[in-house]
Amino acid sequence: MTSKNMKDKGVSVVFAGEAGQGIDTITLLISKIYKKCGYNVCLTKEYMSRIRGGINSSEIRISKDRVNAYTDTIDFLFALIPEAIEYLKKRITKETLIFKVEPSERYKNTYAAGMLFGLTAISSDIPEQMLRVFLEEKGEQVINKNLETFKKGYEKGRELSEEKAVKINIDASEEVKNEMFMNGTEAIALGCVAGGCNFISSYPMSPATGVFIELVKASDRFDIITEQAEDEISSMNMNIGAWYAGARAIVTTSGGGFDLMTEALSLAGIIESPMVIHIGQRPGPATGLPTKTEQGDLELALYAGHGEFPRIIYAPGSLEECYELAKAAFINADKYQMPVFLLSDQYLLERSYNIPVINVSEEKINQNIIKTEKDYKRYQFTDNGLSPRGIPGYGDGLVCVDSDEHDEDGHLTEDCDLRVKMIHKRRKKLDLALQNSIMPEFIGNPDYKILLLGWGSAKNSIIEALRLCKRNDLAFLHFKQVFPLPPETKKLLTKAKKLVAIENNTNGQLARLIRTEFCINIDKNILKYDGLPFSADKLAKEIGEL
Amino acid sequence: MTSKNMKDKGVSVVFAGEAGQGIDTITLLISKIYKKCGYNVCLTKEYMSRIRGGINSSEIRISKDRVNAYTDTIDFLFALIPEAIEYLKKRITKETLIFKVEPSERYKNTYAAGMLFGLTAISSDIPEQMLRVFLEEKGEQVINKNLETFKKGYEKGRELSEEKAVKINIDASEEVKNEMFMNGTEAIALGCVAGGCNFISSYPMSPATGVFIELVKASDRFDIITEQAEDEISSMNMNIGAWYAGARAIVTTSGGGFDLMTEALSLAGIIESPMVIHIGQRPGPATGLPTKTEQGDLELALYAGHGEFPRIIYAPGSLEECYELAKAAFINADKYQMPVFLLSDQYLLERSYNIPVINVSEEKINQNIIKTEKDYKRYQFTDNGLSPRGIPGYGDGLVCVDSDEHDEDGHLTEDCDLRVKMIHKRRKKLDLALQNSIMPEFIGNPDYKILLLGWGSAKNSIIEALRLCKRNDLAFLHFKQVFPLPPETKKLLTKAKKLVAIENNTNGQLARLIRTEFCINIDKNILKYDGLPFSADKLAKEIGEL
Amino acid sequence: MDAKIFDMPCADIAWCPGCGNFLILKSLKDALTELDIKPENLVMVSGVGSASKTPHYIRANVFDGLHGRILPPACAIKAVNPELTVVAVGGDGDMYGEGGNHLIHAIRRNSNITNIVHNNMLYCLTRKQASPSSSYGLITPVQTHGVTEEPFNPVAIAISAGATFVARAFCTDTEKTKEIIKKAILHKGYSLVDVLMPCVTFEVNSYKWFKENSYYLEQTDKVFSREEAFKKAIEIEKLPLGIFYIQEGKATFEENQTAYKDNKTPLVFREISRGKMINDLLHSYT
Amino acid sequence: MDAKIFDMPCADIAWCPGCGNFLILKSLKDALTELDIKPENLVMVSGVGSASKTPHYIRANVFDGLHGRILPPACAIKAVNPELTVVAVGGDGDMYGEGGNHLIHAIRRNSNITNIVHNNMLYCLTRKQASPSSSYGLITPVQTHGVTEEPFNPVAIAISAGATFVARAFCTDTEKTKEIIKKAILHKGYSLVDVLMPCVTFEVNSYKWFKENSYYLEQTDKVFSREEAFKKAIEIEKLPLGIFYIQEGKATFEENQTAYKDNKTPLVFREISRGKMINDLLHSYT
Ligand SMILES: Cc1ncc(C[n+]2csc(CCOP(=O)(O)OP(=O)(O)O)c2C)c(N)n1
Ligand SMILES: Cc1ncc(C[n+]2csc(CCOP(=O)(O)OP(=O)(O)O)c2C)c(N)n1
Ligand code: SF4
Ligand code: SF4
Ligand SMILES: [Mg+2]
Ligand SMILES: [Mg+2]
Repeated sequence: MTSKNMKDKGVSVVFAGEAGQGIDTITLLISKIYKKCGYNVCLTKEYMSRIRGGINSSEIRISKDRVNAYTDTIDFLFALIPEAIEYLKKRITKETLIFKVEPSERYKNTYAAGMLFGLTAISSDIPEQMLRVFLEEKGEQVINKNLETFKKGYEKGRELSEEKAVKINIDASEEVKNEMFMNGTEAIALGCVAGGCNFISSYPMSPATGVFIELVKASDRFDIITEQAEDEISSMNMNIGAWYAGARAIVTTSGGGFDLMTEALSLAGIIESPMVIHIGQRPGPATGLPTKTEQGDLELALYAGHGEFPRIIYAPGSLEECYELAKAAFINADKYQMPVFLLSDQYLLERSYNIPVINVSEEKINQNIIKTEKDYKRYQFTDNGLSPRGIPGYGDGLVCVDSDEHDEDGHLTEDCDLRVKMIHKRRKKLDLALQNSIMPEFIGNPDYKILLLGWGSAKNSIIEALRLCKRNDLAFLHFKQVFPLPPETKKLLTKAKKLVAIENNTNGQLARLIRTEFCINIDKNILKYDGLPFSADKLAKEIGEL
Repeated sequence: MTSKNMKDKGVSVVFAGEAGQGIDTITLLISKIYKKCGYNVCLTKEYMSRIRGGINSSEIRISKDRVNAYTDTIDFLFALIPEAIEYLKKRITKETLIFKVEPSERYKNTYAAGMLFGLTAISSDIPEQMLRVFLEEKGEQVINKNLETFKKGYEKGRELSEEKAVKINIDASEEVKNEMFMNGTEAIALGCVAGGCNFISSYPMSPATGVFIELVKASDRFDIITEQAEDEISSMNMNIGAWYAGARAIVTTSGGGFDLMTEALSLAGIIESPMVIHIGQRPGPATGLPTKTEQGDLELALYAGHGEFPRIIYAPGSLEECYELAKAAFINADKYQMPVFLLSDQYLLERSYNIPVINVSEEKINQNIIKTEKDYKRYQFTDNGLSPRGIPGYGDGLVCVDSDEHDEDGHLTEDCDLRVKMIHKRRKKLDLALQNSIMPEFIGNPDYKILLLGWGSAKNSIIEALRLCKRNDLAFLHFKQVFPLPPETKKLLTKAKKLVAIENNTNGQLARLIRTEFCINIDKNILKYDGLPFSADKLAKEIGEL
Repeated sequence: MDAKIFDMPCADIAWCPGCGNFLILKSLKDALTELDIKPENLVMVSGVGSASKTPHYIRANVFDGLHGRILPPACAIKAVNPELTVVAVGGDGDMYGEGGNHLIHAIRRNSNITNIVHNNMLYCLTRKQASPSSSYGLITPVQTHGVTEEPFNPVAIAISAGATFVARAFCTDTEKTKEIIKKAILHKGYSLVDVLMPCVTFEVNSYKWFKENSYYLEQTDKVFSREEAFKKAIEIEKLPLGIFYIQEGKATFEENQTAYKDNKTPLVFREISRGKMINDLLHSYT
Repeated sequence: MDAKIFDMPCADIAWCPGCGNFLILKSLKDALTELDIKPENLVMVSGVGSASKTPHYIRANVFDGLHGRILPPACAIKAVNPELTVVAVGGDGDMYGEGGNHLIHAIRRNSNITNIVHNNMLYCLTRKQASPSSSYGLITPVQTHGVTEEPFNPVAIAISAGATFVARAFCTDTEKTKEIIKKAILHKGYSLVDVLMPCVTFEVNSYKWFKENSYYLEQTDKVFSREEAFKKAIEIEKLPLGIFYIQEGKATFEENQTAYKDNKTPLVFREISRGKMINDLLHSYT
């Protein structure tokens, strides 16, 4: 790493230390400060499943251009404990500057932050001011102690900058200063609110609890009923009950918690209940690696729940998509009266970066609920399979739903012909949803030879890798709606000489789905399943060699 | 229907009436009597989810040749209630002889049985004797009343035979007299016992409870621990605990109950626990049609449980396969240290017919359990992925298993490299299992143009249909091991001009799996999803028109 | 109000002739009639089992969900629209077996719903297996040597879990059962009415047996304390019938929701128009 | 026996410095040592949570399963090999939230296992949410206005469900806790030891708070009746500590299995050689 290099492309800074040393807090604050100063920032964290001890690391990328993915490269490493260096050895190169934060320092994290700002020659005004605001509630003494530590660090940073001849001169931008800085969790929660979510019953589970917490935060302002249920089974059944009564509910969980909801998913299927399910994937099976990342539950979402019934699966890859697809999940669950999934993972949920402000026009949420007439039939047969949805207590009709196969009234039946009709009715809704699909995003040269395929969280890593590898024969197709797969996609796939699926799992689940749906073979899978996300730089090498 | 017809091919007799009228009891008894008299018999039942009332019907096929599938054709219908005729209207033809059992009769079922034996000109000795044995515990009065009724029915049957010129003269066979007569439930339970099952914890659910009941029956003689758990979650976790401690356990349930077990399935996956799971499929989603039949949960079994881990899925199609595959499930779960599924359904479980006696040679069950040494490591890395399995309290070692990703010792780890190694270890076991696959069965002309594909319970209906349609360009491939799909199969598939999958579900799940695994398209699906099984005669027409 | 208003003349009732379920259905309909509840404002929630078919035989809104999962949707429905009367009915398998965890936690939540359990001490729809409340020694095809596990005592458990209304009724006494159900519906908070009933088909407990082995608690003005109620609850020589415990005034689940702190309009009838507020929220991330 | 026999010197313990879990671990190891239990004959069963990591810090056989699903495998292990000592440990979330149904039904089953609950009245591993046993008013990122649900009272629930051994301990009193655990292990049947512990990191209940708000039951020779025990159990002003209830002599789950009626050899050590018997069985279908 030379200072020259950094000047235009930015730096990657890693803080590593034990849980409890405040790495989370400080890296978030640092990131916000850089953003406020006009730099593009991307913060990716990686940590262990414990409250104290162990080793965690957070990467802050600071750049002139947009940055929104993880890279392996470390330019500056701040090691808050000595073990951190060994722990990160694979990512450390000769170019990496390592700063060991003296064990004598009380506020190690603040000290390191000071060093960084000193090194990167950012005037200490904004950092100090934001630090002060951030610590406001902690009292004058803590603030002063921290500011003091910060200044010491800052001085040290300036010194080092001289000593190591670090000259960083990344351009700042006025525009960035006023952009939003958030993580996937926040973006999804905002999308839920925008989609009219007003009910959440969930059970804590990493990495999905955040969405619950964000919705609880929003609950006072947006009239959201919130309940931490006794278990996942209860939460899913509550949410379905809530939709039945006219609310718009979501459950947020991870694969293991979702397993317990699959029976109720099947219930939503047969009673044609709208439902929104957020699965924050993590490496399984079972408890697996609870705080790490993986895209291992696509097939689970596709086939969970016994019996056959339609569903929609969205997999956002960027903050904008987190917001848009969470919103779409509510709208389409309501519209098609079926469960809609949001598949995310730790990488997507806990990575923060800046994006242009999303503006919402004043709009009323259109609920597809009718006032019922006396002779209302919940499952009235119609041409497109959709029956007008009533709710109890609104109109003169009765709203009956039943987990058994049922007649148009919603009462149980064992009539074989009616059974077949009801299956067709439910299936038609999927045809309808398919006609209104959210298309995959095409990125790259339209005259591609090799088409990279990806879904969900891997998006930004793949896009950056594509940019870095600078090959003209490559393009990338990113699936946001993973199911049903839009049939238009087929053309794009058959046009390629070579199809390469890039997935953060073992089996290549998107590749398998494409075979299942289109009978098109995927030539190569680039898979990663060590609990860490794709890094743009490493991936660039891999696709460079295709 | 003319008597001439019946002479060589046998008759199909249906008893229909309310739950509570003893149709089950009498049709079973009748079937056993005919078998004892040397006739091939197949008994298929269909009923509603209620204890009294409604309409149920049971078909008894009596034949010179082997019969083991359901047909739509009804030669004789005994209607114990008038509504039964309307209910069965689609199966009634001009040829059907309908007998309405007078409402005045107290033991309608016995009366009808008498009629049948009279009609078919079976000497009343054996029936009366077996009726007497059957009613033994009910006391002399009940026996006499029943025998009286039986005789009245018998006379009536003789009369009718004259009146309607019914002349039945099916050949009996000495061989058949000593064959076994049982249903799929019993055959599976026997296979479990033969596979060394000595633990079952389950929760009642149609149509799978029968296997539980049969194992309870066997428990006193075979030292089987039995427990009706509070719910399916508990039962699955108990069974896994039982395997850990050295027992051989099974859970028996249906799709909805299995949903609740999927988290624990994932646990079995990561701790590499053997486990046997019997899913008696039924039409879903949710409660669906609880007493009807469907093959709708193949994809569920394939992908249930979060995260990625190996499994084996068997789907027996005949009584012999019920026995053999249940036994194989225990042997291979133990051998490969992974969950093994048995997929059945109401059609397979509750249909009885005669088969030649299965003989078992005196053999000890080989348990793959080692006595541990002091330095025992449950997950020791080996070439083929299998680590010797120890159990607590047997040897000097400690046996540690963990739902988190773990090291060789079985203690939790968050090491990314170890994670990858453990994934590879688990995957290797599937390669091993694949090498020892149970091959699909090929039936028909080796110079086929059209290849029919089926799995599980549809087998016998398809085989009979193949025979009935008399086309020489057709053959049938029956999958017993549905996953992993033996790669050798590919050749058979590519050889065909046309592939036709025949499945008792909506989506053609085997067809989808073949696309996923082999990227081979299935040209046509013959699907049935009204809750009833494929009937050989109707299916014969359909495949005749291919 | 006419009791017929809740009748479903076309329903093909799946229960056996003479089954206690019919009596409970009658008591429930009578109670609803006397309380002047409108079918359109009534939601009957149930699971799977013979008992759980009850909602199909009452003119009402119906949420017939999964076996054992009765209470979570019931609580949610009430929270989304507190103006609805929510009655959750199920069998002893539903409520005490598969649904045991929800029972305890719904009690803790104290939603204003009424929970009626048709307790035949048996799984009947699956053709006779023991339920958690089966008596010691009951022989079934699965419990061939008789039940050995401690019978589940719903009254005692509900009292320990903090239920605010706990009663036991006996189906044959339709008048008394009706009165108990009325009180349960009127009670603000979660109420449990465990209704003993025989199964005539599988011959588990007869009407006579119950008659001889139960007695009514004297319902004086004084209500029992939790300890006294517990003491009564664990009597098993003769089963006490009536209301064991009432705690008035405890806040319900709905009331505890911020959404209802200053605004009593049912959530479902509030307009969801969020554009402006969301814009503000989004901008707070800059 | 040397207490060190249960030590795991290499284990990287994930608990925070000063956490009550360390004290419970100590009491448990001491109890096991004094009872002269061999690590090879001990199976530690747990779920997921900070408390559930305990088995990794004791030299023993370990079955660390799913969150909340501790008791079903524990019961099974004991049934398959009754010669093992089976200790099931979990957090309050494990045992009273996710696992609530298994708790009640494991109690009814009465397997001869010991169940220790590290009750920090909190979900700690998932970073501070309320658990069923959290106190009214506890504020967390999910319960931003404080807990409103009735705290789960494990002692009262266990007594109502028919537990044969019910105790509450306080982690700081390691000597007393050790004694309680010893009695629990020696008890024939299911035993519950709910151990109160503070969470120093999230600052939920301090050592001091517990000290001031608890007292030890007088353990005279006389044991409490179920009613008396219940009465003690619902005291909340000051939490009683010690053994609330013991019922001796009740048959265990294992004992009730026919497999153990005439043959005490653990199931797992019996040879499974069935050829002849299966042949007979198969022929019974002819
Ligand atoms: C998850 C699940 N497990 C099992 C079943 C099968 N099942 C249906 S009803 C029932 C028991 C019903 O017993 P109870 O609730 O007491 O009602 P009853 O029929 O006795 O009135 C069971 C086990 C099911 N439908 N769903
Ligand atoms: C099915 C499932 N749901 C949720 C989780 C996430 N989870 C892990 S530990 C835990 C709570 C732990 O609380 P407790 O049992 O009290 O243990 P503590 O960490 O407080 O010691 C939860 C909810 C999980 N692992 N599995
Ligand atoms: S089996 Fe028993 S409880 Fe069930 S409906 Fe019939 S009589 Fe009633
Ligand atoms: S968070 Fe609290 S309970 Fe959890 S390990 Fe740390 S101190 Fe112990
Ligand atoms: Mg019942
Ligand atoms: Mg806890």
